[in-house]
Amino acid sequence: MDYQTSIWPLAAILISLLGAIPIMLSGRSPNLRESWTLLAALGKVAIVVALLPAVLAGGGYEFVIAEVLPGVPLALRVDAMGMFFALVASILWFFTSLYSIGYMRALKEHAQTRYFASFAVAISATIGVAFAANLLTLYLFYEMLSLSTYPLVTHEQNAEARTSGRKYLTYILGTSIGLALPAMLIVYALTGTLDFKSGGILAGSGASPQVLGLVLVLFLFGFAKSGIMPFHGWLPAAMVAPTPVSSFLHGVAVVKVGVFSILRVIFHIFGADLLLDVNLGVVITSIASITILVASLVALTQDNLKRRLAYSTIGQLSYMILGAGMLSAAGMTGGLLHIAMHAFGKITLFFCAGAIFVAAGKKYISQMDGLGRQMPITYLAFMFGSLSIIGMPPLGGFISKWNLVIGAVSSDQLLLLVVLLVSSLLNAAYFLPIVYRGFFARAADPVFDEGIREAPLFCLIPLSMTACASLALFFYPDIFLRLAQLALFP
Amino acid sequence: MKALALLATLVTGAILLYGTMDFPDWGDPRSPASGALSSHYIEKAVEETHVPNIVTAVLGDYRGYDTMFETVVIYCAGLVVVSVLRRKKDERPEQGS
Amino acid sequence: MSASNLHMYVMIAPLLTAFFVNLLGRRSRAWLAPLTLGSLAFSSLASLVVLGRVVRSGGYRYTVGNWTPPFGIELVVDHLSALMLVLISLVALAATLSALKSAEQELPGREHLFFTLYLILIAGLMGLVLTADAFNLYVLLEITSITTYGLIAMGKGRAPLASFNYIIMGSIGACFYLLGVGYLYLMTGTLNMADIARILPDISGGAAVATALAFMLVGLWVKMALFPLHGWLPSAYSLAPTGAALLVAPLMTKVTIYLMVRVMFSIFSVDYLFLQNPLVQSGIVWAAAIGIVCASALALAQRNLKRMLTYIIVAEVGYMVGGVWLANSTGMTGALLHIVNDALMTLCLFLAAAAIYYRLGSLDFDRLQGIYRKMPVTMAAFTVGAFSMIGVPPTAGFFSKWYLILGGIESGHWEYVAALLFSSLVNAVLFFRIIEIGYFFKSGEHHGHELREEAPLLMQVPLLISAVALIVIGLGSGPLVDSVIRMALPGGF
Amino acid sequence: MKLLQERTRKQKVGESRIIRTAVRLLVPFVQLFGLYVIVHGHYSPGGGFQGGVILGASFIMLSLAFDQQTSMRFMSERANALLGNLGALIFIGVAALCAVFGGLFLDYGALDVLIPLGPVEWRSFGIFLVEVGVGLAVMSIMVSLFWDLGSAGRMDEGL
Amino acid sequence: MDMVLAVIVAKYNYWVYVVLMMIGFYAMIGKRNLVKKLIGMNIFQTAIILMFVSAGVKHGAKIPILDKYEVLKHGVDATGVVNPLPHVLMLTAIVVAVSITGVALAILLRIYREYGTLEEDEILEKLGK
Repeated sequence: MDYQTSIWPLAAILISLLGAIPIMLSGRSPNLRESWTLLAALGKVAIVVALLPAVLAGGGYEFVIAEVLPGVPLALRVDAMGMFFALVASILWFFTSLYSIGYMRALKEHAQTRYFASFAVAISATIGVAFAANLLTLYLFYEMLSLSTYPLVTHEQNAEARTSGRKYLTYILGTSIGLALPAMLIVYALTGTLDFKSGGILAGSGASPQVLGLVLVLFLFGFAKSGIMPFHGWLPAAMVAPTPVSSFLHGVAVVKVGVFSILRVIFHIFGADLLLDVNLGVVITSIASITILVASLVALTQDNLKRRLAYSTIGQLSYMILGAGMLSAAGMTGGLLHIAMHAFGKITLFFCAGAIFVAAGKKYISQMDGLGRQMPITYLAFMFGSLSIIGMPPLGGFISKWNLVIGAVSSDQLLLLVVLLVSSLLNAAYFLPIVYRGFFARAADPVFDEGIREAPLFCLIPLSMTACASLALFFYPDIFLRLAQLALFP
Repeated sequence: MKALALLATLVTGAILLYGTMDFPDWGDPRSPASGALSSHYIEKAVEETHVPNIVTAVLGDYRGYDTMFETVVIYCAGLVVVSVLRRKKDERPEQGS
Repeated sequence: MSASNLHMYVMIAPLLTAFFVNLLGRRSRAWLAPLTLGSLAFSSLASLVVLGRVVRSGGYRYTVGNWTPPFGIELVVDHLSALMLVLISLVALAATLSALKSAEQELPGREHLFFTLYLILIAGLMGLVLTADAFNLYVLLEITSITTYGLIAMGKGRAPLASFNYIIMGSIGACFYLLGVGYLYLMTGTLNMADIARILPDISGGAAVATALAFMLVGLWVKMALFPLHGWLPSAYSLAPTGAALLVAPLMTKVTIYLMVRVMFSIFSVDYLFLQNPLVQSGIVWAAAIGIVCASALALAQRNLKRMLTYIIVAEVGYMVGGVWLANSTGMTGALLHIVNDALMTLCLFLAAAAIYYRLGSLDFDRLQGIYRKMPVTMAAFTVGAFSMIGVPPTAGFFSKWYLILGGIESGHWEYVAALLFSSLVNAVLFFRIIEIGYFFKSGEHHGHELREEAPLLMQVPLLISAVALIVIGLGSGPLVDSVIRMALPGGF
Repeated sequence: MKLLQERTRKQKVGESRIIRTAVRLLVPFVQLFGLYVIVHGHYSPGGGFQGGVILGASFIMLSLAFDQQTSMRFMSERANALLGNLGALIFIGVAALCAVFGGLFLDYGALDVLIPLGPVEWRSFGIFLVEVGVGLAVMSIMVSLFWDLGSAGRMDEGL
Repeated sequence: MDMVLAVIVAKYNYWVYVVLMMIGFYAMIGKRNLVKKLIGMNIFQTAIILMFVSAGVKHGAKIPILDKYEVLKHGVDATGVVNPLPHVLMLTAIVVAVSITGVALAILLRIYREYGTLEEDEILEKLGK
């Protein structure tokens, strides 16, 4: 396929990066500041959408920023896979900015300027990861994301935030420097390039299966943002952040960046065929399956809603890795699709959690009995989200899970099929009770819960829209499906 | 501590002595040290600089660059001594050499 | 003809200015700034011109006093030394801007002496990178040392003691180097590096030559504070006056590493150094790796910003020595590139430290709480420097580290690779500890109103420039390597 | 001389009368000899360093036999500092001049354009110039070293 | 045995300087008194100076100060004149040694002014409390 050179990929990254500057400067007047944020968000969506047609037509764009290392420039490339992720991220960023405006104002958070500025930087880094043309560029934006989210995670600046921020950096930086960087260097030493190309670059290099396995494992654990066990501990800890951060960064951007990086490595550094030859898929699937089951079980025991969502996220992320690890067409498609589906579903859930916290000031599931009657819209959205995650029709989650199941069957790995089904049951087990108690259970002390109304509109609109989106994705998954196809089988 | 120092000293000395084994005997006119370079100085210095004292010629001209920095070194020494030692509560204005 | 004197003017400008600084600065300190800054600015421009000419039309050799070498002293202006000239003059210029303020604060009445020594030190460093004569190198080494002794001893409190230890260690190093030169002279009868290299292959007497090499290397290692011999550095650098540390910390060790490269490859051959006794080569890489680990571990124990930075410097020395001794071109490229990057990183961090010290009067960790709110600009630049030290792309530090690790992988020295990764992680811990301290507050002033108290502009400007330079050089490292560093690789690579 | 005589008569400062008298008589000759050693370095052992040290020694003798103030009467500190800078400046100035006048650095022959003596003569003369510079510098540094160390930086009576 | 003795006798100048070097070096790193360290440094430098100068010696040669006109007329036999280069180098080295000694003495005076002693141990214990 042919890529035409264009500045637009860079623009898509810079718009929010440069947007951070006016945001910082106009810290005095909140309205101006938030309008900057929304402007940047809209602009980003516009640019990404503008880039879409060419990609759907099988083409793409690329742009070289600088020649930094022999054979490895800092370069951007818009291919189907990157576009897939960029689309999800940019659309959801728009909703999130709407939402965070409502949330932050309702709670009168401090240092909102710093909050929005770092948020803008973070989303630039996310798009950068999506559009990275080679591993080095991806690593650059990956680190940029880790560092720019630190102020968000530690937003509260109290003792708890300090400890969890420490944990966050230890996991993320430690793995990326200690594991991913050497893996990258070994790949470079073997092949002399880090360029992403379909079919992989390691195929030609006569590296022994042992070395390949080592590199693979280093990468899997190195991109710890994917919350793969045993390097998942940062995700629950990072839940101290304000809810919009958790919803977007730890429901979509950060964690999906980790998964995306791993998928990039599997598809475009190793290549499915190579992995099939040396039969390393089983490494991936086994690690992923363990993560799925354990995470789902742990999620059952969590009473803090956000923590439960966090563990559910850990489990869902491994679905995607699992799908990629199946190395069968349907499986890989499902894994890729699940990025989008889970994103829409999970962000809805987080939004709802935030809305409940804003409206009722409640964090713990055990307190939420009967809350659904006071805030029906929120709870409806919550139900949609959870159903999508569980993978029930008529919601988006069904499509990806369906593909995963097909993949498992077609590559007759029935064990994985079992894993999928069991975990789906577990998902249902830890989501549905919340909805049920919300609508039907009797509140502990009705008097206390009097006067709880829906959250402010700024919160309500985004969460209902994302809920509808995950509903719509069941009926019109075409764009994402097409992109996934293009990404995997050009 | 002292033992360590002694050990280090002995090792250093031993290595140095080991190195001297290849050296020319003392006062040997054919030693490489008095080879092309020095003989060129001895033979040519006078006609090239009109200075009969070869040491002065070499010091001032052939290796004048060294000598220049040598002067700077001693200049620095004086400066350092003043800057380190001179009392601030001296009623006379600060003066360096 | 006179055009080819340009590199001499680069070095002579600060040297000549020094005397006028001493004479006029004594009358009124109004003279200091224009004289120092003027001369250094001239040097910077001239050195850039020299570098440009070298890149365009190759390096050249220069005979002082118009005596054909080996009878006269020879200077060499090749890619490497031209690059070092530019580095020294620019770093010195940036450091001086900030030092003017801190010297005014810390050394009232002794400023003219301070800046005289300062300029002579700069000139000495420039002379060091230019010379191609073994003995001249010793003399210049002593100039830089003696000025450094003085600058350090001008500090408060225990500074004289630290300076005296430095004198003893430094003299040992210089004497060892001189012994090595003497042995080479006794064997070859000449002092010109190229001439020695020409004679060495066809003389008998491996023992004396090996001894000479050993003593020269050990001497330089003492000077550059390679790990087991580093004892003098931390206290000397952290107790020196801020202005002195600004100049000495970024440049001294790097220039000494340059000297090691110069001595190794223009006197001895790659074949003699690496191939004839690979055991020594890998042994030195091991030593460097161990040094990196130990120095990083020691840095963890420090509770004062400046002391911590000094231990990081010791670790970085291990990086570069190891990179040179990896004996492959990738590692060598990394080492040379890291000389430049590390000088800039250290400069950036020390400038930030100077700015903080100027306001707080202390660099102990517990004093740094809420510093981000107090001096945001300074800390932003500090953060960039810290990322570069950790090795976060696209800062400069990442790319030199990339080459070094890659060289380690290529030559199969996994211990060195592991050490580098380890120290990167340790650096991350070190700097994020500080960032955390500065970012959070004491419980009392949690939502307290911001009390901005930035450092004076004269200290902020060089700081910001150096921070930006780190990113620019990081993004431009490709061209830099291609056009300068690759050319600067010594023969045999 | 006058000053030394009346200082000699005063019993207060310095060593015994014999020493003071001896030094008083000796100093001029020592200085003369120092100058000789500097300028005659071309033809006999000697040169800038040796001569400079001898010159410095004369002043050191003064401050040993009498006291530091006495020697500082003969050469004020300011003058001493000036001489030190001057000496170093002479050397580096000459060296730089060579470069300025189209030659290489320290290439005394290039100075032929100033006074045509012929390059070789100029080399000899250039050496002489720098030796003088060295002499001045060394003398002043030696003196100031002794003053500062001897009085621990107080610049009073000294030892 | 005779061999060894012959070697030693032929090269005794080097043995002398090595012994001196060892004395100085030990004083520099072994002694706890700062002044002794300094003296050790001077001994070390003296040893090096001896080594260089002894390298310039030629048996039965005269000093390198010639008769200008005689030389200009009909040259000079290099073997008849001692090697001037080591003397030049050592002149430089001596000056450097002197300078460093001066600096070190000044700093020692400062230290003495601060702590009232030059024994490393006592200084350290003063710092301790």
